[in-house]
Amino acid sequence: MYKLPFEEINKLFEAVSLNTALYVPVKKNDTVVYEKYSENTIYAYDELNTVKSAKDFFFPQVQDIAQFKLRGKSIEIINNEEDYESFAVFGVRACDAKSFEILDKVFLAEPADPYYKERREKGVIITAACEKPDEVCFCTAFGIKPWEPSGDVSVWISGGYIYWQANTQKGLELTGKIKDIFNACEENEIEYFKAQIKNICGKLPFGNLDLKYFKETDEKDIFSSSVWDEIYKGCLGCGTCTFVCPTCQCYDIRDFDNGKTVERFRCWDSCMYSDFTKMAHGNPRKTQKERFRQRFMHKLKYFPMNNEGIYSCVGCGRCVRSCPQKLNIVKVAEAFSHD
Amino acid sequence: MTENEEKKLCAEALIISGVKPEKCMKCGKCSGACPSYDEMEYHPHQFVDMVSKGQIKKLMESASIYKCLSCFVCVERCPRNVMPANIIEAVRALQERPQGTDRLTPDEVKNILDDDTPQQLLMAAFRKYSR
Amino acid sequence: MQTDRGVTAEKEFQPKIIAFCCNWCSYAGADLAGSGRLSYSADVKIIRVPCSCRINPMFILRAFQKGADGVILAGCHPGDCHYSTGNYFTRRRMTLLFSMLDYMGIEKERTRVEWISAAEGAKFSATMNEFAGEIKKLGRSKRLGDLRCR
Amino acid sequence: MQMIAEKIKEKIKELTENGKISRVMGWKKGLYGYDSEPFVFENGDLRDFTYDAFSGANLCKYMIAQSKNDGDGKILVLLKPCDTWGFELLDKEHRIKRENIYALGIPCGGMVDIEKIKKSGVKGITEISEKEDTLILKTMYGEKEVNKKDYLLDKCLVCSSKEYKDCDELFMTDLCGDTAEYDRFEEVEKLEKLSSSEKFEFWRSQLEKCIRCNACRNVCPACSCVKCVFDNDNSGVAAKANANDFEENLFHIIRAFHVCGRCVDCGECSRVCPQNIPLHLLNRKYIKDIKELYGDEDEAALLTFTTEDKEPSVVYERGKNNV
Amino acid sequence: MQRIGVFVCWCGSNIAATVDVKKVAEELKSEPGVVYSADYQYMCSENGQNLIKSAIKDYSLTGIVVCSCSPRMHEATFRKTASEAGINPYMVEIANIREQCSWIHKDMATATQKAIILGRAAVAKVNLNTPLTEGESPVVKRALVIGGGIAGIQTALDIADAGYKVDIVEKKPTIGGKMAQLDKTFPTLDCAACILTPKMVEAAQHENITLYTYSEVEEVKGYVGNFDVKIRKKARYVNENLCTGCGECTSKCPSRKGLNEFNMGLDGRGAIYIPFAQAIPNVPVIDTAQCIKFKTGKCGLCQMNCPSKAVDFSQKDEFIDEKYGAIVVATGFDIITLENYEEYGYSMYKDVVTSLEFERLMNAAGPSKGHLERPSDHKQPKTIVFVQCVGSRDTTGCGKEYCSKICCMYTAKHAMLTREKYPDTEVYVFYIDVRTPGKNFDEFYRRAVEQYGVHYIKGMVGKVYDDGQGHLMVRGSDLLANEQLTIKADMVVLAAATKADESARKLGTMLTASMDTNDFFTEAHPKLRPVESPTAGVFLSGFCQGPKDIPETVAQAGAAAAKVIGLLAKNKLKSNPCVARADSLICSGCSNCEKVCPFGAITYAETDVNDGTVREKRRVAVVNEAVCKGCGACTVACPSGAMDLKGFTNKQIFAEVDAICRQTGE
Repeated sequence: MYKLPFEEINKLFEAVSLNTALYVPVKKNDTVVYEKYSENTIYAYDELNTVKSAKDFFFPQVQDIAQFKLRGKSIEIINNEEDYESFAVFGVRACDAKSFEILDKVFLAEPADPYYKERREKGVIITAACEKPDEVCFCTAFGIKPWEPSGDVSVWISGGYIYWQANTQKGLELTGKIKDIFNACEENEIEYFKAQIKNICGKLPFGNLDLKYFKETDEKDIFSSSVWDEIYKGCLGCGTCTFVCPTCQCYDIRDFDNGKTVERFRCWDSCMYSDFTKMAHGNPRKTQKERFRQRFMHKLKYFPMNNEGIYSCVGCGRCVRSCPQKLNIVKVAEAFSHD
Repeated sequence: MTENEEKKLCAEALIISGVKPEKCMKCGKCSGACPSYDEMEYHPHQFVDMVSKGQIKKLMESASIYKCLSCFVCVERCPRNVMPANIIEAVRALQERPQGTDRLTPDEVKNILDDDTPQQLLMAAFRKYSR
Repeated sequence: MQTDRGVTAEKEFQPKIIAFCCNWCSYAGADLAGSGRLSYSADVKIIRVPCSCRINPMFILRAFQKGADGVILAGCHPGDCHYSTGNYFTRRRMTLLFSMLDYMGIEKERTRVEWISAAEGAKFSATMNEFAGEIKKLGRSKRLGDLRCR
Repeated sequence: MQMIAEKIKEKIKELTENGKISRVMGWKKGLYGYDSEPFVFENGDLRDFTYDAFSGANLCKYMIAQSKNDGDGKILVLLKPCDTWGFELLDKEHRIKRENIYALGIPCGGMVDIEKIKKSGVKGITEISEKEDTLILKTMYGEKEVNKKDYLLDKCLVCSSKEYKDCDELFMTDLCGDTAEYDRFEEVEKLEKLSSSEKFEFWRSQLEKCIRCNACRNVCPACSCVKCVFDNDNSGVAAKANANDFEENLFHIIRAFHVCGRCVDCGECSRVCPQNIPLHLLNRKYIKDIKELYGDEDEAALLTFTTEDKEPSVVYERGKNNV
Repeated sequence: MQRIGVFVCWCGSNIAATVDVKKVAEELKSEPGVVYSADYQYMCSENGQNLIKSAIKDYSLTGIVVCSCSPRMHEATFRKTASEAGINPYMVEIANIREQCSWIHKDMATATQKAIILGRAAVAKVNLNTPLTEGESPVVKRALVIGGGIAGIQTALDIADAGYKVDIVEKKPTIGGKMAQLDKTFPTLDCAACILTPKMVEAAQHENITLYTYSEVEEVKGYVGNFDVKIRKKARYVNENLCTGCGECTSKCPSRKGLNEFNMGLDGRGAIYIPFAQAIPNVPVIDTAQCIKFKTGKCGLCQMNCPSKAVDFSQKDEFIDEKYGAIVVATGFDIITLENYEEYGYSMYKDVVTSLEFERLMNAAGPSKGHLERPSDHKQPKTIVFVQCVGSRDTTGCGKEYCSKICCMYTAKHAMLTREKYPDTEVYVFYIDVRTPGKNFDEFYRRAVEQYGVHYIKGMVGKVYDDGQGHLMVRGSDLLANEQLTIKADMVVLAAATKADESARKLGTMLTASMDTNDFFTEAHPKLRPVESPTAGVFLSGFCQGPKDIPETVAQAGAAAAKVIGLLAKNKLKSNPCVARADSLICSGCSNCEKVCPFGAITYAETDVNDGTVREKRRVAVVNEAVCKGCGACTVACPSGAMDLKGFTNKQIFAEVDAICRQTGE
């Protein structure tokens, strides 16, 4: 474990960015986004989360796949063989760090997704403990410890210092390259902070979100529950929740004719959209209720059913905050817990 | 005056007056309405016609340019917006302005400038005598 | 003229210009320009539409996306529309669309509406030349292009 | 507000008992005190009904789906003044079955933007109570009081009219607050004065944030198409994501154009944008243009004309003083 | 996938001299969908067309692109070719490489490159073409003629003689129009009444003709073959069926203040009057503005004296709804008012008259019973000055820019008639140009000069003023003598400019028939379709299309009738298949398209829709294909893109844009 006075954080960024491209959360134009580090970068350390999650780094909203070159009657296929540079993402919260494990289950299961896989291999995740969780956070309900975030490296920003701890081989390698800038530090120096965060997390209103119903009830019974008939009605069918969600992983594949070639790319899709799952005969999910149900069934029932009980939600609270009409997964879970 | 110089002057007359003689359909209404017709050697329609043909010398030398009353009845009556009076005025200006003897230069102005001379008069003199 | 940059004989910028012409007036005006041998820039390519009111803003944006550097719409003079009122709608739509493009910082000189009748072959050719010249001066359209189409 | 909410509840009960309505579209109390959600109350069950400082959402668009079935009886919809404009538009464009709706105009004194409160540094809000203009915020980190008026939604800051349109009944609407003094075109004017490249930079920096979540579109009472061009694979412009800056521009230009002359300036687009893009500045530009170029007309600007309309070249002339 | 054939035309050297046609054909061969490509000297020739036909058969083509001259020239030709070879005619697209390319570019490389791009765009479009079928609609075998002057009468007679029903709508109480007011007609000097009134009678008695006089068209709906017209029959307060035209009422009417319109207001008439002796119908009409009964409630002398009890003060305007297959516009002309021309003193001096007034003064049935006298003192004028081009060829905005065409001839006629009847009268004519093209026209004018001694003065009048002794002093220029002269005249006759009738503009809007800035109706083609309006089913007869004399008017009237007969002879009409189409699966029923449709072609219907996801009954737009003209205004008003235009679909235009913008030279 190392530490560095917090005011020298740019020294840390500088050092990391000398070794690899570095992305840091910044406030920009009334929103919080990851930005590639440059000397003008101001780390938005008091913002808990970026509006869009960190999944963008591994599963970007738009991903080129291949190009088709048509000439007369012949078609030439050029696969996208982009060379990804190695990179590090700084300030990922515990919830997002956990989300990668969930995405891994989808994208790294055989056959592995080459784009995701390569990015995962090249990316170093530097997580930051949540000094000041917000009321929308409920990560603890999924066993996530915001005082001890996972990731290749974990940092704590507390008491005027930034503490640095490598957790994985990748983390150790990076640490090895930059350790000169750090001061030495005792392993237990941060225990107090951890305890503090843990203590605050106890106050999270939905830190102990009750998911018993979803865990214990048969999926057919949940599916046919009459609760769904009511709770979806405010849903506009926009894709905000899915696009800010760190674990949503659905995508569509589309083509674009640029005049020289046809580019095939994939982009995020949303189960909230009316043409999601549309097939030749039409759409099996005809109403917004069915689409709404699908999203939460997937997160809270189908995914855990197929993945050793792991929920496809990390309690980051983004959907709670972003939904235009204030619907969210917490309300869904709550509605069923009272049932 | 060479033919070319004359043509140049004609072109200038057209610029000064803003008249487009090609619009004229040679109806003669201008001259039909002119109250000063008999006094004039050349008549309004002839001014339009001759200037467009490049014959301005005769017009400049003719007393007609001083006989025109500038009553603008020809302009008023013309069915094609040709404005013969404007062209007469332009010929007159071309004739009058270059008569250099009375021309003022800026250097001379300060000598005649006194509090009683209206500024407008000076401006007018400049315009008139310094083409 | 860019010898100062040390670029020798850089290929002259050839703008791509799309002219949407209504069938009844402007397209006929283009035909008249043609039969009068009134030359205009070869950078202008005409797309025939029945009426200027057929032109959807999406067509214009699509043209810019695919690499056009200028888009000009030509229709019958207001009052002369073959369909009697089509070009009045065009006039409003395009006034508002162009205003929005300008508001978003997209060069307003790249879009234009002209009224060219079937009798105005000379105007057609002069307008196209003038527009092509303007676009050439402006250079490649960057603000409303799609990088994939470069 | 609480008093108003109670009175509305009484009113609803009365209308239900009289058989005038069968359901109610209103707001349901949320989990944190600031997250009331649009909800359909059925069978006279008004549990968790609320009308509070956070009932900013416009409920009119839900009427498209809710009024469809003739057999369901009438639904009561609660509409604030600015909500009624969108409601009227939906009615005018035959998007709702007006006969299946009972529109109740209710008073509004401005709604609060929770994001603004959060941005002022208040974190961990778990409960909110109202005392006149004061909001008492209970948070994980202590208690705090703020003045409601300091945190109004942007749309409420430029509140231009308390006029109710197309309502069946107005209820306690004399309790409406005043309209705002702020000139709603001020921001647009400021942008208009920028140079072309400044304008471009401004909109680039805003639109590059767009995640194409469609919230602005889906909440918009003018965007009521059964199928949006951007969702229709046959339209030639369908897309689910912005592949690049062009597509960001395209979506917003076309959306602004499609609602041009129809936008009622309810401000919902900007309210719902998760990325805080000031989308209303696009629509309001059109409202301003229409006002300046065509004056006040009854018909939507793009659906009518006069033979004396300005030529499109007016755009170049207007822009002459700022290159 | 289409199988497209590309055919590049040389147009002799018109195209081939500047465009490398072989290269164009070669390049386009590799475009998507293209399976055959060829070039030929004259694609439009029979051999060229045969080449296309056999290629269609040999290569099983589904669509063709012809790179040739403007589609406005030969699109129809090649569509027919395609159709004869068994493919849908709308599977043809033309790349205009002549007017848009070879004729305007000199550099071969540039022109060839552009031709290739234009060809690509056409190929891209054809790839998305779908076979279109022309719609069919029935034809109502009845024609409406608007205007009952010589143009309208002649058109109606010709149509009626062919066996079709015709209705004439005339806004005045009688048919006859301007010609009825004329005395003699040039160049033969036969009496206008003698040749017109038989035609009026014939029209009135024709079994196929119905006259609606004192009537106006109120509303026009529908489309070619199926117009629905509402006619307002204004109340004349005399029952046409009962009235025998005895004239008893008119002689008993105590009101004498009304101005006799037929005599150009030169004399008076009663409040109940028959416009002129040979009026058809010979039924009086009550001028309610003059009638004492209508003004005060007392009088009713006409009613009391009517032997057949035909006077009916309670009569109301009637509305007639009728269906027509074709409409002929024959609204004729009027002359401009002269208050803007104070120099001629028309408003100041009674003895300054218009030619039409002069016509009445010369007419035996006129106010002076044919004796030429001055309106002021009824003395016979000894010196008359005619002024031509009063308000014609005037670009100042006071008059009309065009030449009124008929004035030169009628002025010569007036001058000649005056000299013939009153040889002691001096007649002067001020002219700018004498325009007399026409059979026997110039001879006629020369006769006025040579035989009758009319003084023609090349020049224009600048001022007319009173000398204080009852003479009009006319000052004008004599350009040939280079002098200004002043003529002491007793009378001045002004050849006032003609103008389209006032009712034309309103009617043009009703009919959606386009007009020029002078309110003359526009013809569908200035040379090739001179009697048709661009609006299908609407035809033009006479002066309403532009200045014409009587022979020309009658000729055009016959031509218009022939066109109408050609239309009515059909049982079914084929309509342009390139019309709008609403996709009911996408349509939201918002009514935006309806609001911009200039033809009222869009209606709404509650329709069952099922897009595989949603099944519901919904209000959706329906396009009446026979009414839609295919402008496309609706397609842009529709935000969802539910409305598209067949033959010019969004996708097709996108494809053309894409093809043109495509990078070249890879």
